[in-house]
Amino acid sequence: MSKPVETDSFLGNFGRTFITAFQTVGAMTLLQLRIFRSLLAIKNFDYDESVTQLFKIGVRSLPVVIATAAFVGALMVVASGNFVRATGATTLIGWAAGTAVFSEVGPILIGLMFSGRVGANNTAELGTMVVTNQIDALRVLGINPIGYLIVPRFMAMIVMLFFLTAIGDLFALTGGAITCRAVLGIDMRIYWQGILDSNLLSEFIMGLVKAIFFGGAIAIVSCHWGLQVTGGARGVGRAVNDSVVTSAIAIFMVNFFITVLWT
Amino acid sequence: MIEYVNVTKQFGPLTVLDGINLTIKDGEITYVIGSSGTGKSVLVKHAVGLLRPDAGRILIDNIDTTDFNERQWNQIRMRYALVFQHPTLFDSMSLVDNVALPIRKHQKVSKPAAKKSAMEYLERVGMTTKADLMPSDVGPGERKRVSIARALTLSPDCAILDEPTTGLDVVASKNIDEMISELSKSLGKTVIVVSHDLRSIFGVADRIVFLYKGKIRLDGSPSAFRASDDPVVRQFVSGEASGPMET
Amino acid sequence: MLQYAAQILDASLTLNDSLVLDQVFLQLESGRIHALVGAGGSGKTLLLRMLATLLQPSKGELHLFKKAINFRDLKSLRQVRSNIGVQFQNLALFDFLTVGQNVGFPLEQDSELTKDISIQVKTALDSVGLDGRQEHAISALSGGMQRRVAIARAAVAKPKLLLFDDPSGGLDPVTTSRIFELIRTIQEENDNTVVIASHDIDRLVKLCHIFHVVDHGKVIFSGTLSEARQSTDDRVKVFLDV
Amino acid sequence: MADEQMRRMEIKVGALILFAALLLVFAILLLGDYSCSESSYISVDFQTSSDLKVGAPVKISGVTVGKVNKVELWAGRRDAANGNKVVQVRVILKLKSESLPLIHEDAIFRISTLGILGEKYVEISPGTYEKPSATDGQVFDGAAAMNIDEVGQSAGVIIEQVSTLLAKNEQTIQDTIKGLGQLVDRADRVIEDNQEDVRELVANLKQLSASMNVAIGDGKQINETITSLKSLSGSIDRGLQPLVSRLPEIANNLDETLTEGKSFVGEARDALKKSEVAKLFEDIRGLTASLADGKGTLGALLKDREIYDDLIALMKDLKRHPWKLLLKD
Repeated sequence: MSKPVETDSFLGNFGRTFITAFQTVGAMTLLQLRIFRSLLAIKNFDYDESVTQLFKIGVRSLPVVIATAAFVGALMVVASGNFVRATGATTLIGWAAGTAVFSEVGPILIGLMFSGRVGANNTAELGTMVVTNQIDALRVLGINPIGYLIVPRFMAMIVMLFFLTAIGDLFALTGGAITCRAVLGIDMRIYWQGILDSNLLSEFIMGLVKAIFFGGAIAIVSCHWGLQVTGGARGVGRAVNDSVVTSAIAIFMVNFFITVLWT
Repeated sequence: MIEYVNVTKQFGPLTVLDGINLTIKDGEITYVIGSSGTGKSVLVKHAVGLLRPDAGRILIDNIDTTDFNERQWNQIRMRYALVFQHPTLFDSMSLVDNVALPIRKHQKVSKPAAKKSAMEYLERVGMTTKADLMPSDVGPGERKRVSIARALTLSPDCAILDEPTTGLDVVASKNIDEMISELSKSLGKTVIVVSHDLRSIFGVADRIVFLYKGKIRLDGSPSAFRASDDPVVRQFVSGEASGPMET
Repeated sequence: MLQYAAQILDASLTLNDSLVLDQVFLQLESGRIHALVGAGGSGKTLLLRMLATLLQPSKGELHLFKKAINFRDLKSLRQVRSNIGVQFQNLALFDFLTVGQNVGFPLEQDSELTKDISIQVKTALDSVGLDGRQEHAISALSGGMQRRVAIARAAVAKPKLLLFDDPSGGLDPVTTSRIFELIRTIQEENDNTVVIASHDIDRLVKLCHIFHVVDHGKVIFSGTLSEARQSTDDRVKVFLDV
Repeated sequence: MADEQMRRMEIKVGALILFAALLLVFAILLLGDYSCSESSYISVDFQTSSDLKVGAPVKISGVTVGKVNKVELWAGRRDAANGNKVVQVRVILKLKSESLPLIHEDAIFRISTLGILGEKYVEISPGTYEKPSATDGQVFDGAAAMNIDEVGQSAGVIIEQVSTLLAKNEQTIQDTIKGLGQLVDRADRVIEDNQEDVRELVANLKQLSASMNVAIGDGKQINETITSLKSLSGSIDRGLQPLVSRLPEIANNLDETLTEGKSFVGEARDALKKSEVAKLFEDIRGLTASLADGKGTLGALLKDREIYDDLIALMKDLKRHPWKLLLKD
């Protein structure tokens, strides 16, 4: 065990930050590899745990996703409303709201909401299990904690964020439609027709692909921070904090790369 | 058979195990005793690969485990079941589901069958009436009983019990002691117990290993233990507050 | 006339639809060491938590220091609590504070005691054999040491009522003896009322004055050891091993 | 307890996933516009795709009937299947089958811009109704796009063409201009040669004005004269009208003339030789004579400044553009 070098200088802190970041990224990659290896061994699949996670992660998140999505859609319509009013191009409102909701704002905000609710919860839960030796208890029972605890969460987060984004898209557009009528006074049919005429299939699918990657990123990040908790209640709190922050960064990075690579 | 060869373990500046040489024979009931914080739990955690020695090696059934990976250890753990000092039940599932979990995972049985089997194990520790409660609803002694039942579901060759009677009332302690005897005498299993409970030690143990300051101070039968003229051992046996023992 | 530091009068408690305490009568004579024995899960911990005013009986009354406790009057509740020291079964030490800060914590909460905290903490840690470990983190201590820290924290403010929930759990015989000795010393110095819930009958018998046997949410016996020997109830004899 | 709870969780999870999956399929069908009606394909060859994207709408008179299925870059390759014609960009349109009969053989395909954001789409002018309809797989030629930079571009092309044309035919044009100069010279000379006649005309006019003074007392007669003079000037105007209305035609002819250059000049010379000018002066003389006959009215005629001006302008115009007379018939 090597002792940490005592450097309180600016450069020392700077370097430490980088080393910590590298270490985190490396640990997450290793975790990902272990998850994939466990995924291959199908006997690790635990039905009960998977259903429980799907329920906790998916069904319980539905209300918050719907609420977020509806307001996102409304916001997009209001934001493009000024432009539309200035130019009178009312048919563009459907296009503007649809593109924004499908490809960028929808997946990102739903992903952030999801990370705040599910990712944080997951980190806290795993962290508590670590602190109270429950992970070790699984190991001494000959049960692979990755296969039993992490894989169901990983799968459930990907599957559920995917489907929740699809549902969220619908509610976002509905929220937009209501706002369109109520705030801008534009007939909803113009709005819906605008969406249908704008050929948004590619954007829609891109959003869903993003959701898959966001789900994976949130799962890896939240499980990583959960599993490496040390030092009791405070450690759990710190891990949750790190988990949410890292998830947000991961979401924006993944989003950027997918958007760039898509076109 | 578990062999410790010159095992050393440090936590930071603190040397917990200092060159331990120990062979635990099959079929015996071995008690590992010593004052709190001398590394008894650390010692048994090495036997199932939860901790790896900083130096020295551990041989299980004459196989060197130094380079074992997690999957190989899982095979060992199926035969060497460890029950933790602090009961570590999964708090998201009921007591019976806790016990049924390893049955479901390791035996190809249906869920109801696993549950039924789990109830049998719970009966052995007298917990059938509270089977559907959650771990947080019951006391620590009861949790301990359930976690012992859970470990036994693996039908291990060797049970490693870390302070099984701590926090248990007199009646429950006696039940556990009887269970330990039964495991060894009638089922021929190896049992390793970490304990302070002098009552059970002299009633049950075949062999006593006294750990003091990271080293084995005494290794022998209960009678040899009782007859020892080592002042530290004598103080431990008598349980007197004053004496040379450092805690 | 007997002085009672605490009385639980005909108290019942229902948790999650199950009756966990059933018409309990428990009277604690002042200045004595009381033992609370019984099977695991019989309700000892619940009784201690009720005495610490952390649990409100669903029915019945709790009297502390000759006053009925009104659980809605938070101000007087706080005042009563400052006279109670508790060592919890799971210790409940604050893992974000050092050993010294943990022990000093009750003192800082009470404006009358804030003088010379460090000296009081030092004395308390000295008495449990942990002097010089003020700056250590809780996680750096062994289980037995942590238990002693918890005991020091419970006793540091010299409360009138001291509650110990399984003070020797997980400790070796020598440490256990030392802790029981420690409790005796604390009690003799301050003449406070002490309640110990434990399974270590051998040591309780040596230390305690009055024994209370709890079984299935009821206090089935209260009295001295000699009274217990005359009891006709088998359960009392089993649990007290007499 | 646990099994019942499990069952309920399974149901809820299943319901959520099923709902989301249905929604997904529905959304993909709707957004992807996979209509149930059958589709036909026709190809249109353009000089440039104008950044037309796959999936862009295809409209007939503004109504969407399909979308762009593929944009293939041929870059001048020859299409063996269609008479070896050179293709730059081939755009394949996916149309609803029922819209195929609306497109006729002379339909015009044009890449246009939709809205201010500049989204490109294909606009089809369906063509003449009587002509046969398009068939599946037919290849059409697309018209040039109608956007601003392209218009600018083609204007540039035209200017370039004109200047090359001018450069090429410089000699011809110079000859034409020279010929025109000669023509004017010649007309001057004709007038000079007939100075006698002109002087006589002027003398007659003087006489006319003198006799007008005599006639001034007789008001009634003057009125009559004015009336008849007005009708006279009207008929003169009418006579000029066809000439004026044919001016564009004349200009066109001039264009032709410019290209034909020399032959025109030749014709002009021939026309002069036919002594049309002499005939003109004969006419004038006749007019003067008849004016002299109705002498009492002439003073009034000359008092009418407007008619006089018109006459002067006419004369001036004729002097400057004598070919107007030449081309009258």
